[in-house]
Amino acid sequence: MAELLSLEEAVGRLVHDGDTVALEGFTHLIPVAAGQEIIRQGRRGLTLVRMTPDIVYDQLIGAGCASKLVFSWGGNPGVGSLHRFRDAVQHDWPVPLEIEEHSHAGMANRYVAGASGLPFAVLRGYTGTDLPAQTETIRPITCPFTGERLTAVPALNPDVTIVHAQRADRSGNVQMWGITGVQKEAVLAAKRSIVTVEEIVDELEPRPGAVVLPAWVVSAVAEVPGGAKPSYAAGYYERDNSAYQAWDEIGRDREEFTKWLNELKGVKA
Amino acid sequence: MAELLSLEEAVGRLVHDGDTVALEGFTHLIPVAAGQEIIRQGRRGLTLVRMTPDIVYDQLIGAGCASKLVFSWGGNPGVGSLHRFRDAVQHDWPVPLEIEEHSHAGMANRYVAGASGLPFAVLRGYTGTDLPAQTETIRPITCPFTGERLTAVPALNPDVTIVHAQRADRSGNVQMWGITGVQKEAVLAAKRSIVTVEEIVDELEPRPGAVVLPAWVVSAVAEVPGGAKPSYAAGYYERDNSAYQAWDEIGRDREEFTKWLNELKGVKA
Amino acid sequence: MSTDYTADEMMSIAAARALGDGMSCFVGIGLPSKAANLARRAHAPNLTLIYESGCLGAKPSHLPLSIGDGELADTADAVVSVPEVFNYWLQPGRIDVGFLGAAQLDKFGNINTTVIGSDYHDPKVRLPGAGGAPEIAASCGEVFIVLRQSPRAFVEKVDFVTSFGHGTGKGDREKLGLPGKGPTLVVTDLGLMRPDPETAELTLTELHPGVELDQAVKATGWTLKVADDLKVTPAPTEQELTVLRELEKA
Amino acid sequence: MSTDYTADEMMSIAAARALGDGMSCFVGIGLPSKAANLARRAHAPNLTLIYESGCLGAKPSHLPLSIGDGELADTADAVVSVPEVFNYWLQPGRIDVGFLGAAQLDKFGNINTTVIGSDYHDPKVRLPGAGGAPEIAASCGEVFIVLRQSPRAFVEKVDFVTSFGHGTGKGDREKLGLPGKGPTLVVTDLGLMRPDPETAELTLTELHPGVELDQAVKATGWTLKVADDLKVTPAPTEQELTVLRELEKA
Repeated sequence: MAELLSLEEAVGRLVHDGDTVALEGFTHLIPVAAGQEIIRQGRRGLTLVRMTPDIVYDQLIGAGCASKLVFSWGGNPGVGSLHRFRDAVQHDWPVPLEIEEHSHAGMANRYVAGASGLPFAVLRGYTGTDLPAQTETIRPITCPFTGERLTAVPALNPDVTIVHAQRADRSGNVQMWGITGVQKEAVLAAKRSIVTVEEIVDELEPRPGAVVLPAWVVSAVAEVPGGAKPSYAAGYYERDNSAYQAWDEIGRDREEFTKWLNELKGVKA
Repeated sequence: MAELLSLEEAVGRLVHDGDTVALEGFTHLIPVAAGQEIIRQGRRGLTLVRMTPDIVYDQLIGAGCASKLVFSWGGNPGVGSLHRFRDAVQHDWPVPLEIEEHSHAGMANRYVAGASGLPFAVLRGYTGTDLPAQTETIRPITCPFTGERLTAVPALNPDVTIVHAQRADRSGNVQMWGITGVQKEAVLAAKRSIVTVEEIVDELEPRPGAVVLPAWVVSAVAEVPGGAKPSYAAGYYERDNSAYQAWDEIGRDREEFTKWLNELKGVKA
Repeated sequence: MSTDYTADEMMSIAAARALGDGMSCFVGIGLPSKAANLARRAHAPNLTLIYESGCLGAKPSHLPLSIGDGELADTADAVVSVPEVFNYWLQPGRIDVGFLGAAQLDKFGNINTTVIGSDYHDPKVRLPGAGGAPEIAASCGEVFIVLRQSPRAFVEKVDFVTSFGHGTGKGDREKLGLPGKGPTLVVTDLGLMRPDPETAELTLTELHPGVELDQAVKATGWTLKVADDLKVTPAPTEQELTVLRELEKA
Repeated sequence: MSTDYTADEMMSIAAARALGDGMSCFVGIGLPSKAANLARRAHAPNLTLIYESGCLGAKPSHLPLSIGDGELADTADAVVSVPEVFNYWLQPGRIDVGFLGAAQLDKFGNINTTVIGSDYHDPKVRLPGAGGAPEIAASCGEVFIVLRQSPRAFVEKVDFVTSFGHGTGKGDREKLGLPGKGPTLVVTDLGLMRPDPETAELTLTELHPGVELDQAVKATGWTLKVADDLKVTPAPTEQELTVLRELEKA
């Protein structure tokens, strides 16, 4: 049953060195504040999982929190590359970063398998591409009825999944709407979960297109207004496109990045 | 792209003798009027598919439309048995009825596979039960990563799926809400589909919990107010529990049933 | 007098008592649904009810007639699709208790709701079939079963295993890799049975007040074993009866 | 004069023209999204746009910056989960056209968005990766690709096959059992290429007005074949340019 905690407490209790951690979000509702709290608390050796690692993953990687990234598309959406990610892959800076690379369809199905308590998922995917040669977690499987060859991918079951949502009630039931991506699956696939929300309300009135995560599948809820900035939260604030552009300059340069990182950590000190 | 047709025309054009036909609905929004139109038009040799065949399936079976039933729970919900179904299975009346029997989890996953363009689905199911010994479409499958044994079931891809929904717009986009069961999957899995609706409106205003089927995955929409009676349509009418009870008396007796059937057909003559 | 009660009322109340507050329960229709709704009203306000129609956290104000009543959707925390309720909610073992009925039950807690008679293709009675039960029985943390006791219903060996209980005895579930504990409690109109810790055979552990041991033995189609410390179920309280009767009236 | 236009404008307009009214199109971000939105405004009001963020039938009033803009969800016929968009909508082959960009493209229409350089583990340039493209390229009825032409982008053989086009030539897709036709059109700032019907090698079939053949040949990293009946793309109409410029401004 979900506990209402501060973000600091939630990350402190639920995210440990060496954990496999998914901070999910598909352009919308990215749990940026939670990612930066992980940096502040200095976690190390994380296996980070996300379909679309963007600037908060660039920050986590640049800060040396991660030793591995499992992903399907790593970029600064609408801007370009993730320079800290590139620097880690190409020059082991600040620490080496192992990668496990999939397609979106594969990653989405890995979360579905995880949420479903199955060890693997089946899809029509990766055929003819060079990905299976590089990624051990893509294997063939044969249909027991038709003999047809398909592709299997193993379940993803993060130690902890973190997502951001618009609202929770005081019991910890969570409501999100708009583009909700793979967040339900990522939370249900995880052993533990943290949801940061724009606000905690007395009652979650029903809304079109809303996804509800009952309190009994969430470990902790933390009220963090603006916790998805510079991404957006439908009904609350718009995407700050200039912040994504500005990140390109910061992320491009180790010194600039280090300055940014010290400031981030300084915020707490 | 969905055509707006009369129910008579839609069934006439899209449901053929020998077809595999799914009329789906989970207590709510049962496409009863469409099932009775199939009886009126005298279809024969149908393979009927449904998770929860209830009284409209009893009627189709008693009328001799079906040669096979694929299902997971056949009963008159809240009342008892389906006597026409029993009579067909136990005494071949009016024609023999072959059965292919699954669990709900299996059937639901068969539709999911069908909707997903996959030949099969994987689940943790049927273990230890006597169902696999009777049902050829339940087979073991091994996880290519863990070696674990699981169960595979083949995709269901009906020739035509029929569902009932609350609304469609004039372009044929369909909206349903409340308990929507496996209807989206059943429509997406089918080669053709008919949706009967309570009303056709100018615009589908967004509603909490609504499922939308875009017009381009529906073959025909027919406006049939009350088309789910005696089941219910949330926002339109309640379930007529007495009609389900009354069916017990009619369905129990071949003569009573035949009288009922003649009346149904007479309605059209 | 208000503490007069029927055997059916005793059964529903005893079944309801087994559900603790804060648990999650996958609810079969009929007797299980009555017991689960009674529990939520009487002593377990935070019991989460899950129905296979896709209703998570339903809080019906009156007893639903089917697993798909509109009231279940209207009062639910979330309504999800039927594939989702089985795949994301039941299958991973998130749900504490599966609460099931049965047409036939055998001494190892195996359930038959498929056919009566030994020939599947030429049955004496064709029953409705499996529904959600096989996977509920497999995947929930534990399984409670509620049904009226009679020698026709309580048989040595079921004609057809629709839902696996303890198979042919202790250890069979583990051999098959079934995650849940399987049936841990059977509630009838006469008393309670639980699997023997050594053999998994259903054993009478409690009689309802006023029921003779002999009645329970005669209403069982196998030689019923009786626990050494056979107890008597506490009689329904006035509050339990009041809540049950209000629920049935509403 | 209003019929002056840039090479990029010509590219977007030529790409948009390829999308017919009533089609469904799985839209990649960037140039494909611009072309698809232009088509919907200019000549194909019933073009259904599908974005991998789960937006089915999006009708954005301005150009989305990412595949997950709020505008896409607000204007969509339905917003579904990301697993659903890939499993229920893309995978079964319901979608007519997949519209993709590329970092590198080879003469058989194979796409690379993973790494530049021959060593995956020590790349010259690490690109963003696959995203939805491998399955879009596999499952859509056909694939259109739009990107600016240069010898670095148009290579004899891609360093990494992220998304399969025609492999090593005609018949490779059939051998692998890929359902869609694969790339049928490449639109660049210089002209159009289509796979040769015999060999599946990308062949120049149209030059944009004012572009010399030599420019196109020099901007291609393989020995570019030219169709016997090489045509000239019709110049953008005033209406096309007006709509495109409004779209970019909005």
